[in-house]
Amino acid sequence: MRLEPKPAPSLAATLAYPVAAIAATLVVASLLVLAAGASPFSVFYLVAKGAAGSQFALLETLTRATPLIFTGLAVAVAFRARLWNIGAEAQLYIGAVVTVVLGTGALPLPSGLLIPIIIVAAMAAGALLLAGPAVLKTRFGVDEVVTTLLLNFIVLLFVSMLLEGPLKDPMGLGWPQSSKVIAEAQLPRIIQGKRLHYGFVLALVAAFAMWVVMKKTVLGYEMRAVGHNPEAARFAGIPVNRVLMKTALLSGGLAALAGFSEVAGLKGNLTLDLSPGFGYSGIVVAMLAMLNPLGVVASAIFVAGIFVGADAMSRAAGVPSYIADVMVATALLSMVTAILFSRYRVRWR
Amino acid sequence: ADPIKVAAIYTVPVEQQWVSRIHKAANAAKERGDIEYVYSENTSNNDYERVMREYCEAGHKLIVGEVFGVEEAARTVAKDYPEVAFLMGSSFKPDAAVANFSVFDNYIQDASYLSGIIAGAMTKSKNIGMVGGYPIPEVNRLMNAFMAGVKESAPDTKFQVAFIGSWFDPPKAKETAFAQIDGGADLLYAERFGVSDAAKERKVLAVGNVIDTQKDYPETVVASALWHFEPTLDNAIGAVKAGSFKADDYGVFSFMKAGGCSLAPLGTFEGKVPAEVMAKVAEKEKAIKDGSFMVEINDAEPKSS
Amino acid sequence: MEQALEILFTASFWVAAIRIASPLIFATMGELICERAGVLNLGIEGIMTVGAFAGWFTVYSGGDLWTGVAIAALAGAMFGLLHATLTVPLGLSQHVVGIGITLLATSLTYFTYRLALPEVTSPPKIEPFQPLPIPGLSQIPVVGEALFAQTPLTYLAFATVAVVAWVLYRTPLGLAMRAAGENPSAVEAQGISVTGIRMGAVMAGSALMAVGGAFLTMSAFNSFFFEMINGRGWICIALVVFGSWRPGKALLGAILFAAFDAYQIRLQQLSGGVVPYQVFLMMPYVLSILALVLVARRATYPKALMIPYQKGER
Amino acid sequence: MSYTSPTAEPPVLRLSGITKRFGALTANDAISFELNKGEVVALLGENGAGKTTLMNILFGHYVADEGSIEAFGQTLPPGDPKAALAAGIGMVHQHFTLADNMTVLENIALGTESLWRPRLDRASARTRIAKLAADFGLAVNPDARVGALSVGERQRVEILKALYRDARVLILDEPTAVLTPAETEALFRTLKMLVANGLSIIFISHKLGEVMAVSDRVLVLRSGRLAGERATARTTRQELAALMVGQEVKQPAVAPVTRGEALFVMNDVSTSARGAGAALDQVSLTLFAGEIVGLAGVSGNGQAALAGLIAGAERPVSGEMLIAGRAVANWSTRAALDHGIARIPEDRHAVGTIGDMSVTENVISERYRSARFSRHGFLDWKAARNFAEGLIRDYDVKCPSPEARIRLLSGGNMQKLILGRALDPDPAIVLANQPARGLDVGAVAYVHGKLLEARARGAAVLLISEDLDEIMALSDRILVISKGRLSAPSARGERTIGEIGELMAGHLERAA
Ligand SMILES: Nc1ncnc2c1ncn2[C@@H]1O[C@H](COP(=O)(O)OP(=O)(O)OP(=O)(O)O)[C@@H](O)[C@H]1O
Ligand SMILES: Nc1ncnc2c1ncn2[C@@H]1O[C@H](COP(=O)(O)OP(=O)(O)OP(=O)(O)O)[C@@H](O)[C@H]1O
Ligand SMILES: [Mg+2]
Ligand SMILES: [Mg+2]
Repeated sequence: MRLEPKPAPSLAATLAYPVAAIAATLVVASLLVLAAGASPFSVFYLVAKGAAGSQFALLETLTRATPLIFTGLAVAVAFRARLWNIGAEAQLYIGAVVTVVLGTGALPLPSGLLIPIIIVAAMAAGALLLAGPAVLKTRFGVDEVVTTLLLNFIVLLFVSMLLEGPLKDPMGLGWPQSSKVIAEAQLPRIIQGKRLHYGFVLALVAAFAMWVVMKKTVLGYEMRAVGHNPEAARFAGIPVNRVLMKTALLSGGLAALAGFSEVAGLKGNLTLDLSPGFGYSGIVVAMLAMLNPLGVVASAIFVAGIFVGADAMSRAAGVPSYIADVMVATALLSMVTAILFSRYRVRWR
Repeated sequence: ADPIKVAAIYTVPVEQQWVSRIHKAANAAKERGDIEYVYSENTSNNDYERVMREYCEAGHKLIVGEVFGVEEAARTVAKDYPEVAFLMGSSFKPDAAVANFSVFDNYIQDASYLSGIIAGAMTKSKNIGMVGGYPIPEVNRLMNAFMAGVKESAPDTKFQVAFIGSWFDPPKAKETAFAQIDGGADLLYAERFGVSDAAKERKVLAVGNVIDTQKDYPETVVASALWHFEPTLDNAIGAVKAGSFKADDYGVFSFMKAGGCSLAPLGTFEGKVPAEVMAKVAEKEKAIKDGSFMVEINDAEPKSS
Repeated sequence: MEQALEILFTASFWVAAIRIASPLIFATMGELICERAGVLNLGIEGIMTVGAFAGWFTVYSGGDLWTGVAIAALAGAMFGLLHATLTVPLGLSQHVVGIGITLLATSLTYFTYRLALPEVTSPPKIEPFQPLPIPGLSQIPVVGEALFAQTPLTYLAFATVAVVAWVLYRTPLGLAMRAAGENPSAVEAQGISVTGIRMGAVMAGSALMAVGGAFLTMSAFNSFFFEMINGRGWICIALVVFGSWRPGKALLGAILFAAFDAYQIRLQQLSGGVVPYQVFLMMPYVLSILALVLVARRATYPKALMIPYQKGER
Repeated sequence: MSYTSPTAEPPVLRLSGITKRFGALTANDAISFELNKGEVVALLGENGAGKTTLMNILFGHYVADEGSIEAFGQTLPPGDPKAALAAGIGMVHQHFTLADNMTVLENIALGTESLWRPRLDRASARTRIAKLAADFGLAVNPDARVGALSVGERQRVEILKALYRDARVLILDEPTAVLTPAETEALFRTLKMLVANGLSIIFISHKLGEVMAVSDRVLVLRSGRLAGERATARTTRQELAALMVGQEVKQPAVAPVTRGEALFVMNDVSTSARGAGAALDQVSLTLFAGEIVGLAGVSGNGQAALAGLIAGAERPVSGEMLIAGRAVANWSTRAALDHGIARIPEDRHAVGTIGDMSVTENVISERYRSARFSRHGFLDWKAARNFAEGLIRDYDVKCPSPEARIRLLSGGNMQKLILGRALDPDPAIVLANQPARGLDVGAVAYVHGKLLEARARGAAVLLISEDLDEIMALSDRILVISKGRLSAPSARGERTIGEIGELMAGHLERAA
């Protein structure tokens, strides 16, 4: 069996495959619902309703997509230069830590000043966190997949230590959580009383900015060159290590923004369960978008929508809520396969 | 009357000890026909608010859960749905401004204290190991009460305290317990799954917590401090039925006085605990129940000694 | 201070280290096989979860222990097949598929568990593997107790390392697997199907990962809990790198990591609560990174790792 | 000896109507031919004519869209290298298919035993390899790591791989492109022995001299079609060249140029040892304007170090380098470019281009930061595209579009682009490392013409090549490198090929 690129995929084919992927996901979900003894017939309707059937549902989907856009961008940027950053989770938490350190009253500044300061500081912290593995990679040849993966554990334990130590909320009655950030450090909600906050707008801006960086700038060009062939890039005079370093800083910074946005926009404080694996999902989001920054927005919303919709469906249909993650995983795997088939044809000989 | 529609939202699977007690009480109420019961487990705090709203929208009248970490968001939801009653595990106090939002917690320090008295009498090495998940108030409180109880019968007991940084890693809890046994402990305080197994394998004793595991470890578990969520839940259900639900602290329904906690039957250890110790336990229990003795509520992280 | 050192000379410490290492050894060997053939398998965490559940549930439903191990391996191999189908002939991103498999395997396991056991409040237990001291050998002080008084699954773990090493370095199959990870076109040019070799390696590797998971529910413990794999799979990925993709070194790495873990648990008891417990929990991870820095320069990774192979690609 | 005349037996191979398309491109167009026992057939054709494609189909790597192949009377199943191997077809690929981190023995034994045998029989493999090596003059150490071998040795391993499997037909895809003259000689001796043993050989080369020397018959491919077939004894180089390109190829004339000032000077420069090749040992070298300096030598004697040094990829550990009279500081690839050094690297796939990026992106890779292509950190894609289109036009590059991935271009066209990229800014110094390797006669003439143009313009050119004909034809001065040291220079025509060969073999002092 082998794959052959299709000369010019038709629009119909380009659309048909993703639709088939979603259909496949629904079939799997229906089977599971059936296995759970519930009626599978309304699965599609319930998922769609839960993900986008009301203003509430739609806003929830976008709210959940917000951190995924940031971590997805972080991964997309890093993977472009073949810097395998599996540590967006850790960078997210560090961004959140900085947000509560600066945002809980240490800097009594107006919003217009405080929020930019926190953003810069959070990004710097996330950047530094990934700079470590980047230096180990460029100077000592240590595999960054492993170091970034291990840092996830270390940082989570570190955050736990902070939350039971210096960052512990004195008003939290002993629960390991930080104090709430002051009003000036909070991102306002886009619609009063709803959860969607301006972090989402920030994420869109970041996505657009990254698109510009990747497509239009010298740095984006260098990153792609280094990613595709570091040896040739070095020979052409591209400062490979410096580019990897810049990539690491950018990627770490973007992932940290996810932590900032979750704390300042949604939660208000930091707890140990701030992220249900947004860092890891970022990899999925980025790859689904084929590392295209604008595609990241779409794929983050897609992934979030499937989760939110499926989660709501599980309650409406009365089946175990674990089905939501099953559907996200199935949707992901069938979607990447569908994208492949929309661009390649399988030849059996 | 029609059964009340109750929905529970748990941040962990229903096997987790703490949540399992709530789940059990809810199922009991369902069996009685008092309520219709649905639940979502393993809901991350990130999704908690959304799930609350979904249940409210779906017409549930009483929402039970745990809002540690999402206190403020939960109260916002409550404000948006004044006709729904909320009974939530929380470290905070009720707030009159959110009249439909009541709080509870596992205040079973009374029973833990009594189990400590027995433990102090049963340890020969005067060395007790304690393995916890995370040092959160709900855990610390019981550990501290237990330690106070131990000191009552064996003041010079040494404690080894360890946290494993996870709710669900019995193998790790078990390894930690083994290490404490290696370190001289001959009695373990079983806050996590896995600890009693280590005790059983090494033939030392264990004291249970929240749930009763005597049946599973007949040779090992001497005593257990049990949490009964029924008084808490049934009172809330009653209030909802009567239309009198208001911002209350249901924590007291976990006290021994209210029947919210108890010392488990000694089971196979009946008669193996010295009579004078049991007499002391009975005496303290009486004092607790009549209010003449209060077990201290101490939420600080316990330390090894 | 001397107490801290004394720990290292107690038999129980080494017993614990070997016991903690056992599941890691299985899963590390599994990951090593996959990577040696050129496929990074990030599905490991999920596949271990599947194995932990499948093995335990088999025994819970009345099967015997070894049947449980076999079923776990089979379940792992099935997820390996899915992983391999997507990453090898289709050449999809190994990162995405791996993480997708982890998510799928984990959530599907939880879903199945909940359907199978809807009304439990305390996970049911099985009668797990019991220690099986080897007469004579287990009497040797410290070493004997650590190595020869474990459960049969631990012995199987060590045997697995020997078998993997033998297969990789002494058999034609192992030669083909290593070559598939180094330069797949060399394999193709010698008339062997790269797709076949890689898919086989991923399936076999996934089976081993699943047995590693089953160790936790059938030997280290006796019931299944959600999230009980608790990052052990990710550790194994680090151990493969640490072991420079060699079975012997990876075994050493697993034991070393487990020893760090067993040691930190014991140190924690000595600290008197002065040092935050998280510092101890961090120890194995921090030391792993340091160890990597020391070995990285000399490691030769499989050249074709993570690079999909397409026949007739230019 | 069972040597029989080539036509006495039925053909060992018969290809009938082989057609292969890649998208719109027809790489092979209804090709049919036969190969007889004990015969050497040469396959000639321009870069991209479809030679490798045809051989890949024969070996089962690719599947033909039409046509069929018979080996020894049996039809070969398409797309099955295993069947091709079983039928006795062995192939030495243009890009070697060896696993660098494994030993020679492992590479040879791979796939020769059933995968399910519990033990690889190394001992008997070693004996067999030793015997084959002795029989056919293919000496290699079976326990050496392939990554540590020279190119010539690797090729011997590839041939051994085929012989180990009792190949009756051996396909060699440009086997001499990377060999030194001595290694080429040795290869030809081996081929003679093989033929004498009844093997049939298909031999692909761009070097007409070799084709004339070793083949019995020549097949010429042009644009995927079989353009002609000649018995070697009854044809000429000129006729073959004309068949290949469709017209006669004129070698560029070397016009006299007066030598100018010293542009690049190295005094007693040494480098640190790295990788397989020798390091430089107190090398002094001066490159003058308007002059081509040819550097001859057996590969691995320090050419890589010297090229790396001038290209900026390596730094001197002692000695000094002067460019336009000034000592250089902070030497790097970037610095080399900034000092006006144009580089044509030895390996165009691994180092010269970034395969998965477009032609446009590749041609600006050395100058993307200049004001011409970027402003304030933003790239000017329009300017880049114009530049690429200009190069494609001026250098007569065949490619679908400037946006095509450069990987898809043939070697010759890739080389033209690299040449264009390097020479466009009118560099003062040109480093040309194996610039014509693997190129067809037309492309070779083109590249040589461009180097001579640069010289005429007043550039200093250093030509590193293992092809002595090339060196002798172009160089104003010739140097020989051996074990990291340079010989004294000789002027054009001063030394014979034989003398230079002596020097290359390491007898610097005697000949100097
Ligand atoms: N896998 C492929 N996909 C697309 N095009 C291909 C592929 N393989 C070869 N081609 C194209 O087919 C044509 C013939 O290529 P081939 O490699 O057979 O040429 P060649 O005669 O061997 O050239 P050279 O002398 O440079 O080795 C070229 O235009 C090449 O770009
Ligand atoms: N050929 C070489 N010989 C010796 N050292 C080298 C060589 N190539 C690179 N280095 C060292 O490795 C480092 C990284 O090189 P590279 O040019 O890729 O990085 P960079 O980001 O451009 O760094 P710099 O700003 O120092 O040039 C350089 O600083 C240099 O010290
Ligand atoms: Mg540089
Ligand atoms: Mg070719």
